Amino acid sequence: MKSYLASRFVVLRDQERCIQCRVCVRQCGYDVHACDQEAGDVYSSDDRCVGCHRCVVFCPTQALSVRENPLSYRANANWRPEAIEDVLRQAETGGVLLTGMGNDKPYRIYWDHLVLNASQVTNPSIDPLREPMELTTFLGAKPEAVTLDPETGALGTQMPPQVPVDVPILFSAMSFGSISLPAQESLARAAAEAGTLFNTGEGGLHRSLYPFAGNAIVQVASGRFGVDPEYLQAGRMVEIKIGQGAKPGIGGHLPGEKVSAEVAATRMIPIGTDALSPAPHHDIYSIEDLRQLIYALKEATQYSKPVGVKIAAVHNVAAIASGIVRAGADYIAIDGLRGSTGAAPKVMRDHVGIPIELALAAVDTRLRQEGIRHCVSLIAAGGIRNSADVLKAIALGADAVYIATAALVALGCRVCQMCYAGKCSWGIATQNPYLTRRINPAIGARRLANLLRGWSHEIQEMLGGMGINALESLRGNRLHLRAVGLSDSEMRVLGVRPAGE
Amino acid sequence: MRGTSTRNNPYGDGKVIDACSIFGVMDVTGRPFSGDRAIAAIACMHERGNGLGGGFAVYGCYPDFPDWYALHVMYMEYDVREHVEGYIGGHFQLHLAEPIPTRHVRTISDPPQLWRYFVSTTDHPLAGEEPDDYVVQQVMRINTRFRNAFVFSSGKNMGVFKGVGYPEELAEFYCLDEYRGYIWTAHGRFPTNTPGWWGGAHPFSILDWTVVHNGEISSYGTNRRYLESFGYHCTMETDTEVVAYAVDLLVRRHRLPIEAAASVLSAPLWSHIDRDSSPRSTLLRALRQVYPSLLLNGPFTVIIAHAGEMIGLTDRIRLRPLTAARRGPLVYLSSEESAIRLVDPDLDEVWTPLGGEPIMTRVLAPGEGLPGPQAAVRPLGGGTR
Amino acid sequence: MTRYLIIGNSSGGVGAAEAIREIDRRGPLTIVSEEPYPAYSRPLIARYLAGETSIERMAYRRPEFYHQNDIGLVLGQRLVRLDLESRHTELDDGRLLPYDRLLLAVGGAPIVPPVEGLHEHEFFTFATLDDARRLAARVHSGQRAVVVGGGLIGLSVTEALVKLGVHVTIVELAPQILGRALDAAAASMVLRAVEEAGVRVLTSRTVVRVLGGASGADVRAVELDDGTALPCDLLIIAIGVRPRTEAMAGTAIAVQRGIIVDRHMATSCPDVYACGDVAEAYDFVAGGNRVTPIWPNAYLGGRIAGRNMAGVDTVYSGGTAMNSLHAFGLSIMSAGTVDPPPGEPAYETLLRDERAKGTYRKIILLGGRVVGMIFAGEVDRAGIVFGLMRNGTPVDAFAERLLADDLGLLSLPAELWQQMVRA
Amino acid sequence: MSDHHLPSSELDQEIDAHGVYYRDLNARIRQAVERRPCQRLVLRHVCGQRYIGTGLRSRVRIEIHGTPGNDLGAFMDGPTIVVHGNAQDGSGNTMNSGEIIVHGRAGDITGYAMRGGRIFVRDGVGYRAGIHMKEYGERRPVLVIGGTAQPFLGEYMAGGVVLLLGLNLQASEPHRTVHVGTGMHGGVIYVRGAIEDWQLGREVGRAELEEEDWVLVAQLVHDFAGHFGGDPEAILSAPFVKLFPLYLRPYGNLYAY
Amino acid sequence: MGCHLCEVHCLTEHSQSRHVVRAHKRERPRALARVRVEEALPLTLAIQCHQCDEPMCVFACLTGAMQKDPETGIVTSDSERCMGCWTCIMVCPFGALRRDTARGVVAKCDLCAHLVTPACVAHCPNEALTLVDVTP
Repeated sequence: MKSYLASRFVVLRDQERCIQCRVCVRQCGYDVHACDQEAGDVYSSDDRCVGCHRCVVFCPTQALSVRENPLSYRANANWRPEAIEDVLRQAETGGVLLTGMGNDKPYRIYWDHLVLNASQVTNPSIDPLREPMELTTFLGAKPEAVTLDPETGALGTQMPPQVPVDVPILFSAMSFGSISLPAQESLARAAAEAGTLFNTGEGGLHRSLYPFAGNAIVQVASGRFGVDPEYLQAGRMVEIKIGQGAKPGIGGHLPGEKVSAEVAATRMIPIGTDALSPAPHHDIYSIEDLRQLIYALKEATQYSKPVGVKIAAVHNVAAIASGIVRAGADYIAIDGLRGSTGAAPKVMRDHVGIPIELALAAVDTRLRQEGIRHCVSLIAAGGIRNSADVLKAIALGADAVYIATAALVALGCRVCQMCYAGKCSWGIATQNPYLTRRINPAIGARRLANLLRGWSHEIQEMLGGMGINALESLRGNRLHLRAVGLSDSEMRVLGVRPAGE
Repeated sequence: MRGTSTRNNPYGDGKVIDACSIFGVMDVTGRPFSGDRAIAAIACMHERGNGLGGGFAVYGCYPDFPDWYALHVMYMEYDVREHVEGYIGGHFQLHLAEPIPTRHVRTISDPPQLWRYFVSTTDHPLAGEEPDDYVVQQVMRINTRFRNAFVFSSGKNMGVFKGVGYPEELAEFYCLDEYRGYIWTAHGRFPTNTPGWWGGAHPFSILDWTVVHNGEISSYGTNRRYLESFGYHCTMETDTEVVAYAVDLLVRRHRLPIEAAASVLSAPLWSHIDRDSSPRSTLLRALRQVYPSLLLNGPFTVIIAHAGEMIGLTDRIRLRPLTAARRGPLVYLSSEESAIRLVDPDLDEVWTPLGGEPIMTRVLAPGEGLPGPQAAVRPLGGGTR
Repeated sequence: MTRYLIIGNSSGGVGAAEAIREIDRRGPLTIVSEEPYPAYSRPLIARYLAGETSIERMAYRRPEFYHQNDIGLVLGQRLVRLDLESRHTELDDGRLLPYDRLLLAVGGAPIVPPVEGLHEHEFFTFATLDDARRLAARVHSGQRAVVVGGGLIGLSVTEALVKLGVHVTIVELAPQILGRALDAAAASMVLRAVEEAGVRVLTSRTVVRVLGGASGADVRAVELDDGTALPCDLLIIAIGVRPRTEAMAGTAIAVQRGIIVDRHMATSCPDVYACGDVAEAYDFVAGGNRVTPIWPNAYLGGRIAGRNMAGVDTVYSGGTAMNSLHAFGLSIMSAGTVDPPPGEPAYETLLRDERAKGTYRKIILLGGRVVGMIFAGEVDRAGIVFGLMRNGTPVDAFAERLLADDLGLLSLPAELWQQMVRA
Repeated sequence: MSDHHLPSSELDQEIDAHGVYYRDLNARIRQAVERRPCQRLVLRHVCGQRYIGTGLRSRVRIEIHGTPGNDLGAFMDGPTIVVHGNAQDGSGNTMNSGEIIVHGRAGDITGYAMRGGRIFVRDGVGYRAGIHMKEYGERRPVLVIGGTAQPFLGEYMAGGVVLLLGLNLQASEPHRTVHVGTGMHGGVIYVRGAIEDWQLGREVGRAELEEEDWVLVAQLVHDFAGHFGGDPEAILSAPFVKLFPLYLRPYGNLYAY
Repeated sequence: MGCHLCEVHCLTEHSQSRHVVRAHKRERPRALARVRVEEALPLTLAIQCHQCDEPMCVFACLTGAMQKDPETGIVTSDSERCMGCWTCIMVCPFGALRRDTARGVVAKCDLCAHLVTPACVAHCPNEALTLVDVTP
């Protein structure tokens, strides 16, 4: 059917600079550029461009630029171009609009309305470069109190399993399948280097990554792909994935064409078959079933490692979190409205769930009210873009954060939202072996470790500014946050006072 | 609408979410028996609860006052009892008022004051033609008007005994070993919050309808707004409550047979209705068309009890478990078979009903024989087994 | 200390000297050369003739080579006698040079056929710098030349002469030119290029008589076997070389066509080695000894001889006939058996004949291994095939790919190229 | 392996599970299996204890007398579990290898996401048995049901074999289950007895058994009879139908790109 | 990963101007890249001179133009002495050398001896190319 859609981008090529080296032709996963052998020139098919800049960055003569197509629609506050284009696309296909990455709609980003505190006069700020500054965070349930052995005076409490991370930033679940193996290996290596954890997602743990299993959170999701006793034993923590911020309430679907031999071996399914992750775990239809699975996993791992639960931030997230604590989870990961994904129906991504800031604040508050905050670690996910976001999340009550989009951006991702297409020119969201080779895990790990190191320095600076030298002193310390430009009800949910008050 | 809802739901959740273990046992001859079995069985499913709620409904437990409404009331504050008793005295004929007997249990902390009042409406000037309607109205009024008082049982010759704790602990607390009944239903609760609120435990009841529930009713908002238009106050903001009111509306007020009510709550799929060419499909279609707002969507298993009746019902696609069993005159319903086996190892039969297929057990009419194998009444929707 | 003596100062001798010096920096090392020049690149004599290079630029090694490597160089002296008993060699001037290890790298001599009137007249061979200098002194534009022999040397001298404005006629006894290096098809490509350059080529013809002019030794014409007379001003004989084994006559050194050497380049006599055009060394295609008068083979053979002479046991992997022809604007590489013997079913020929587009590729397989190849046109990766041929790599599984335009290492099985890249 | 009792030896152990908390019971089972050589472990008076055999990697044979609780043999890798009684929900959940033999019925989601091993159930199974079964490499899980199944048998099935024998049905009485194989995109379901198209998921096709199917079915029926008795030939003499996924990618056309 | 940027930068580095645009668009004859990326998708492999320990190209060189520096181990061809016979190409098992037909010489990797890091290595975006010193 004739498409009525105009191209989204315009590719500009400075012919003066173009040396016909065809680097752009080869780098584009979407076949935007092509070479006319006869004429000896390179030309572009703009309609295929997704705006990922791979060609722009790799052009050795800076001959290329990509602009948004300046095509104008008649102004209409209601029928904005996106609405029109979505309708056209569905009229042509009759399908569900698919997209990737996180929500791009202008919902309020609360991070940008929260400001942090700093010491002046009444208490000293701390110089983090020379003074001690502790960021180590222990993930896992904590007992309510410490008891001493009356005989020896030694520790009497049996501590639940604790997992330390050197920085409170973990790599969120991205399965091998949704991302390439070199991309996942980059995450694994960086996690090992930075003393933190990466998450396998629901894709199993590739054989080559077993050396990094000590830094792995192994995920158990509804499809149970790649889950066997060895996998469970290998991971540092086990995560039951209930939901994800980008698509709360629905499952996942790795199309068969992405199930390469390696993906198949890691997921333990035949090559080329669809990997369907149902929306629910079919052994969890209720909260007591969650408890059943949590304890099944604890049994399977002999109570040696934390078992956590990841949920999407939804309306009654606080109550759900409370139930999860009571179901025996050692940590809860909450993924907000802006959480990302490899593929989601656009309508789910853009309209379901609530922002992480509100969800996190609500959960932390609720668990404290119920006196069970100590029973879990909280990991906030979905929309963390920089170290300030990390710190604000911790002040709102998180123990640690998950990052995913930021990590992929560090690997080159331009958030073009086409992950589902499997053609990622940056070699991230693809299984095409020609494209995946673009990520050298050594470089990827270095970029990611650099990012964590940079953020970690900044966090230390900000903490020092607040006169705090241990991260735990900021955890849930909302007095160090003030709101700018928020309504009373938003401030109430966040538990934050207005700036100036 | 104050008081109880915030007590049950101090965080203002859209609804209180909980899930659980449920158990029911009935002697179809109507012969009362002790609660040993129900208590042991529900304790066997300890893992399904978290100690934040438990309770029992006992039918036939007040044989001495079979015609009086037994109002079980909990008082969270000392002062309020005087006012409530004044209200009860002013709106009912009060025959007997006494504290509900309890005993100290270490793990049961800070219980409310628990009283029961045996009342009737006969000849009361305010009661109309329908005493049950009047009682419902008064219970709703007490529960909404008095901030710290709550009527949690209001049927005749039956009682609800519930609170915060594991069910076996509450049985001990309420001295249930001293009661006998011909139906016992029981509940171990796994709520997702801890209001420390006794009224939030199961069973939920109105008159002598009681409901114990496992699961979550995703259609709660729809169901609740529909029921509110019929004068029900969902004071608890829990999904279980709507089941009790929905049954009350359909069976007591709209006089539908319970089979039809089951086909409303757990309506057959349109594809099933469409395939059925019998006249029954016309009825099923009409029920769905008239009562779409009472379709209970989402995972649930409930045991609904009523004078002389015990009904087990699951959602249409059986997302929550229910096992039924029978030995002689005893019929069991349980979340897990092991709980039944614990108290009655040698069963005549054990089965799991299909989704939406109610298991209905009635006290036998005089001279009626014991039910045959799997003598459950089929749902009108023609569920498959 | 071992005393090394190398007779011959071309690629074989230099190769041996370099190999010896990689191992033994101190043993006295002497090179004897019949020619008066330090080692020069013999193949460049055509360029010299054409005026495209100078004697200085033709140096095979930098001038400081002999000094830096502490090599004694004796120029202008021919080996006249060998005394294997006393381990001495005798030169023209009567000098006796002792040795502990001796390398015979004396090369080959141009073959001059018995043609009536030939020796009465001036003719040229084209093997040494002196040959080229002699010819250069006589040549000028507009002359007519007859080149006898359509082989590599014949073509190279022809090309030089053409550049100098000489009208050349090639007379080749065989039905095709370059008969040893190429098959008929590839030869036809060359023929075409040669003819386009204005050269006349007569095949299946031979010169039977040389006709002189009025003044003494000058050539006027040659008469062919069909009776025709070709008028000419210059006559160049370029029909090949033979091993210069005459000094070995009477010694115990085993000689057939050339000096027979084993896989260590050792002759039948202790401590005497041979290499280059004079030797009959291992041919990995033939699987036995053959004379392959090829410059790279000479160097490699010399190198192996040198290593063994210096005491490091090294086996010669063998050489074979191989040529990289670049003449008249054509690039053609060939090696090994380029024309399998007819009626031998054991051979398999892979052919890509696109001569019209300037491409011709032929690979001969025997027992799943490459035994011969011709690449014409795009030849940049022909070395990959030659490498397979030299290593005797089984290529059955991927032989077809070797004919493709995008021939590269990745045309080989992964384990093979990975092994190569890792090494 | 038929369910005969092995001769008693020092490699046999026995645990009375009466009133034992599940965590203690499972710790004792693990201890018995891991610390001491044990070929056969008999559990008596089991009543609702969960996770028996869960995560266990061993070749031990566990015989259960009573009613084991949920998630029996979850994530299990190797053991043989014989239940003398009924099994509850979630038996063989995400099981890797081994065998579960139930001399009775089994509950919902029996064999959920199992990747290998075999489950034999003498009587019926609950909802969603064999859901999301998958196969990989040499591992091809097998679920054999002697009785009938409740709806959604083999939902999301991605691999493996389900054999539904319907032995408790009267002659010519149809199966009552519905939504069989909905979302199925791998594996095969064999049904003995009558089942109509409307009872199947949209993604399911039906076919006659071919020679290789008969070989497999006959083998499984013989194994079934070996466990529970019965005449394999009589069982095999009834009509069978083979259900298979029509599409390997049932939702390939769902999306607009 | 097959971007061929090594070729672009190799050519540039071996050009007169050493300016990427000028080298490709202005200079005639164009410089030649001495590294070549082979493609057998999805595999790609950058092929360049391996600076062999036993360099067949050096052994086979008819003119002595091809020499291996005993100090650096780098094999270079002296374009003054190279006569473009390309025997070296014929004996290189890697196919790593190429004809410079415009100049009549062989073009080969010299590891950018004038630079600390060869241009191909410096510009390889994926660190697929690294300079490894294997000098014993």
